[in-house]
Amino acid sequence: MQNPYLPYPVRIDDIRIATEDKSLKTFKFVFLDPDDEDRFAFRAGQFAELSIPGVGEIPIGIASSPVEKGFVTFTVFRSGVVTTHLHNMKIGDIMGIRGPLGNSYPWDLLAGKNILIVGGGFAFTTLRSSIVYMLDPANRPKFGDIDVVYGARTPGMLLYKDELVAWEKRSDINMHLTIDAPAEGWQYNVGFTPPITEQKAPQGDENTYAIVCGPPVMIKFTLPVLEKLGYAHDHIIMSLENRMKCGFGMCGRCGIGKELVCKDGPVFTLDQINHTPREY
Amino acid sequence: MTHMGIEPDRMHFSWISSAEATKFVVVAKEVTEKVRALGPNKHFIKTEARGAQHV
Amino acid sequence: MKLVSIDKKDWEKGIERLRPRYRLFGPIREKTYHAFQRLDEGQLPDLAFANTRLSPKDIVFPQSKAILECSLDETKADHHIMKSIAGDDTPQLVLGIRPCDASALTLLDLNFNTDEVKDPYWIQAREKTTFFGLACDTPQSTCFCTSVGGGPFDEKGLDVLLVDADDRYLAKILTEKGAAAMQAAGWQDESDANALLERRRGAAEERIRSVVHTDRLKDIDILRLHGAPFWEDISFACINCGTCTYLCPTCWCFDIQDEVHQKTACRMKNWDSCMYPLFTHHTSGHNPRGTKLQRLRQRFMHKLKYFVDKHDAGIMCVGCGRCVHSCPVNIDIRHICNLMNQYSTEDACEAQG
Amino acid sequence: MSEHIDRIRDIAQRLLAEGRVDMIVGFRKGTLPMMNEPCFIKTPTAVDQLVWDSHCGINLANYLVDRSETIGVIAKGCDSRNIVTHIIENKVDRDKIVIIGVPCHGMVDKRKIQSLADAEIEAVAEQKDQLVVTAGGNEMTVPKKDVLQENCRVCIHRNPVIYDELAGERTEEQSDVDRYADVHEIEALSPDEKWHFFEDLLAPCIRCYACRNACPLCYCPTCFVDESRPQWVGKGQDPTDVRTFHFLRAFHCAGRCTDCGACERACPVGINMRVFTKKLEKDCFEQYGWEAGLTLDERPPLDTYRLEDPQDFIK
Repeated sequence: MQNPYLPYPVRIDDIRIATEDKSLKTFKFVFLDPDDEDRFAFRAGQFAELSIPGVGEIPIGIASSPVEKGFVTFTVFRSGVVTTHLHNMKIGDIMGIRGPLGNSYPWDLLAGKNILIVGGGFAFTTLRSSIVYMLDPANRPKFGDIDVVYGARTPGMLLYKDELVAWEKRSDINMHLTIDAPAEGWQYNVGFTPPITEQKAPQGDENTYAIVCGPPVMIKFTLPVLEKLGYAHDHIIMSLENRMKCGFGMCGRCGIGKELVCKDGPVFTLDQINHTPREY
Repeated sequence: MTHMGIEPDRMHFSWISSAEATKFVVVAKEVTEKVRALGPNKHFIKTEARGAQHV
Repeated sequence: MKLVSIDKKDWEKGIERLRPRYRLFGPIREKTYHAFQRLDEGQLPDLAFANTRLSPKDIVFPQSKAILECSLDETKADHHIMKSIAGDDTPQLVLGIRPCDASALTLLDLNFNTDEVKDPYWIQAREKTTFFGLACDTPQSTCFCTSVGGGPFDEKGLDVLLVDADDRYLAKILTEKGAAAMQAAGWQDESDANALLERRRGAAEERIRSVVHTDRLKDIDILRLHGAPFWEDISFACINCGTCTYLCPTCWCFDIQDEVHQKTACRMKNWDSCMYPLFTHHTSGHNPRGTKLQRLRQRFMHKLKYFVDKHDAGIMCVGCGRCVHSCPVNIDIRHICNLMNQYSTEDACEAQG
Repeated sequence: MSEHIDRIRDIAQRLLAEGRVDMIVGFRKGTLPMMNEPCFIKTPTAVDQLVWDSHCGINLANYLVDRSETIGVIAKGCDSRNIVTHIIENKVDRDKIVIIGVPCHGMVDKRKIQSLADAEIEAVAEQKDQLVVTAGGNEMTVPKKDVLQENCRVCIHRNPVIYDELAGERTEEQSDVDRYADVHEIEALSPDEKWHFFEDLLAPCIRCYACRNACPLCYCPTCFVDESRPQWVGKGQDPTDVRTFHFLRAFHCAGRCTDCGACERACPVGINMRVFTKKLEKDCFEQYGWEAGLTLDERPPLDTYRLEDPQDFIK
């Protein structure tokens, strides 16, 4: 019997500081047993428990994409006991990863559709995974137009900057990067994410889905914008966060009504969320 | 602490000024001897994750 | 389903035969209450009890259990690689579990043993454990098992049901596991006292006086119940201790915690409670259930609504009455269940006293 | 029902009707014998729900903190002392509470009553100093003084020490009680015996924190057992962790505890954790002449320094 509590052992292969304030780092992990990588087969939007023996576990969205092989990456904000410990670890250290956990973005449903991605701050990790997945030559034909609105406080707080710049240059994805206030050398949009979404995002229709991930305040002001643009509630896809422990639906804490964020989510449509108590 | 069963000689309070080097030496020696006489502490030591009543 | 008669004169002899094969558990009298305990050499279960103070769920779901461990010593080849702590496979036998507590195990199965994920520690404990239930002749005023799909002679979750019939026990063998244990004990006298058993069942069921109503729970909208005004009134007294959840035979929520002892890291599964603020507290400081009203509501909504909607297996309560008895401030699930069941929008306007 | 209830209801009704308070915090009849449930009353017509008898042992001071309303609270001696402590510790604003003092004759311990009967208790009625207990269809009469909560048995502050309204004649305080007999017994033990005494005492603890949460003193937003940075205590059932919780909690109550018995009463497994808190209460009394919650005019011993403070433990 497979033990869902048991993490796959991994080695930290690389650590990169992801934002100028050093509060986020991107960790690249390699499985000690190469076969574990196949067992860890995941879809964009899923998360995993990063597991540090003797310290604890923390659920983090998977930032690498299923089309990237040989490693998995996670971008982690330093906030609690486990993430602080992780930020102090070194390349070569051994730890564990448990997963993949949760559902994912509904890729079957999204096939053939236009996709609008709205992201803010450091919630861009699973969105990066999704974009890399969709832009993969094998997958790109499966999707219609792809628009991305991504905002951060300053240019230095945008995650994955090299990739953002590369995507800006491509013709098969429309990037709308924005920062809160003008900054020297910044050549893209200036303003909060919701108004930029209002200006740049395509109109919603039956064939267009919006995936929204960001801090609560961004979500709060973006949802009315999307409604105005004509996105139906079942066409707005969100990823929720709650305190989690087991990650596979048993320990009970992440429930929002009868749904468990860890197992039935973390990805829900706004329509589904509207039918559950707001306990996230 | 002694009320819950810690040996009285394991506990020691002293006021020692930074100028009272001699007193510090005397007290430190005295405390060390008393604790040594008691042997290793048995209480408030966790050796393994216990508590699972039925394994 | 075979019925066997056990002469009480053969009871002790049978238990002695079971002892070498099973780790035995049973109710033991401690001062003023009964508790399920490991039966020591020569010790017999004391079956003269109404119900134990704590539910015996900890025999298969311990309050604190070390599940994984690894070395943190970097000179070891496998340092920092977590391994499962192999469970002990010794068969165990629980004598005298009440039908309510046994049927609770089948509700816990719905959480720990699903088609998608299985908790290996739960599965192992369940598989190695045989449950001899003791039909309940002494229901208390707070018992309401018959309202929630159970009964004092209920067989769910049991391998053998024992019925006290004066000078003998009638043993109804319900599973292979039960049959094996009965054989090991040497209790083999077949009986045809089915009619007697049914008479006793009927009499015991009549003794259950508490009734809760659950018929409408499924039809009431989740969000409406969630927003019902009565929660403020009910939750006022609550002190948010974990008594109800820890005594409850059906509460399954747990925490995962790491501890380090010298150079060994250990990961533990500990009971947790939706009554505690920490249960849902985010690292950011945000707490989706930060008030006691929200936490109390979560407990009862989970048991009486979310579970009902999700599993279509009735409410997540077996009517043992422990929480009613032991709540320090007299919060009564029977009252809350009935309030929820009869809730309608008109009630929303009622002034709260 | 006690003789005080009519006056309690009258006062509560008046306070609500006059708009002096937004709500009354008191007790309503519980669903079990010997149990009453803390409740709030917001309308004058609902005051008939209020009850007062020998089963109101829960400390209502626990329900006053972190509330915005002006509250009328029913307070027996110990409740009033905890309200004083709340005021001293700035947890309750004196101007936002109206204290309805009730002289107390002691609350009964339902476990003691249950232990006298062979069957489940069906009803308990009060006739002055006697309780009429019905169990298994039989009635028996029990002197109330034989079944009091242990803390009530040795209580010497039965009258509220602070109140705005008094719902009954002051009662005579007990003077012939040995308040610390149980502490003395433990003090007489050897260190090893003490250790084992507490090990046995705490063995049944399930860490439900009912003692902590029933205690009006335990209002910390995050209890030390719930801290994660640093994590002071393990979360499992290791006896070391269990003992650390109980003793540290007791230390946190030093000089504040009024021996109201809420912790012991709330414990679902019958642990008498008052033997820790009482030791500290006794020390405060003997060393500093301090009893918690008797006056608003003096600071508690642990936040004051006086030259004459005993310091013979310092060498």
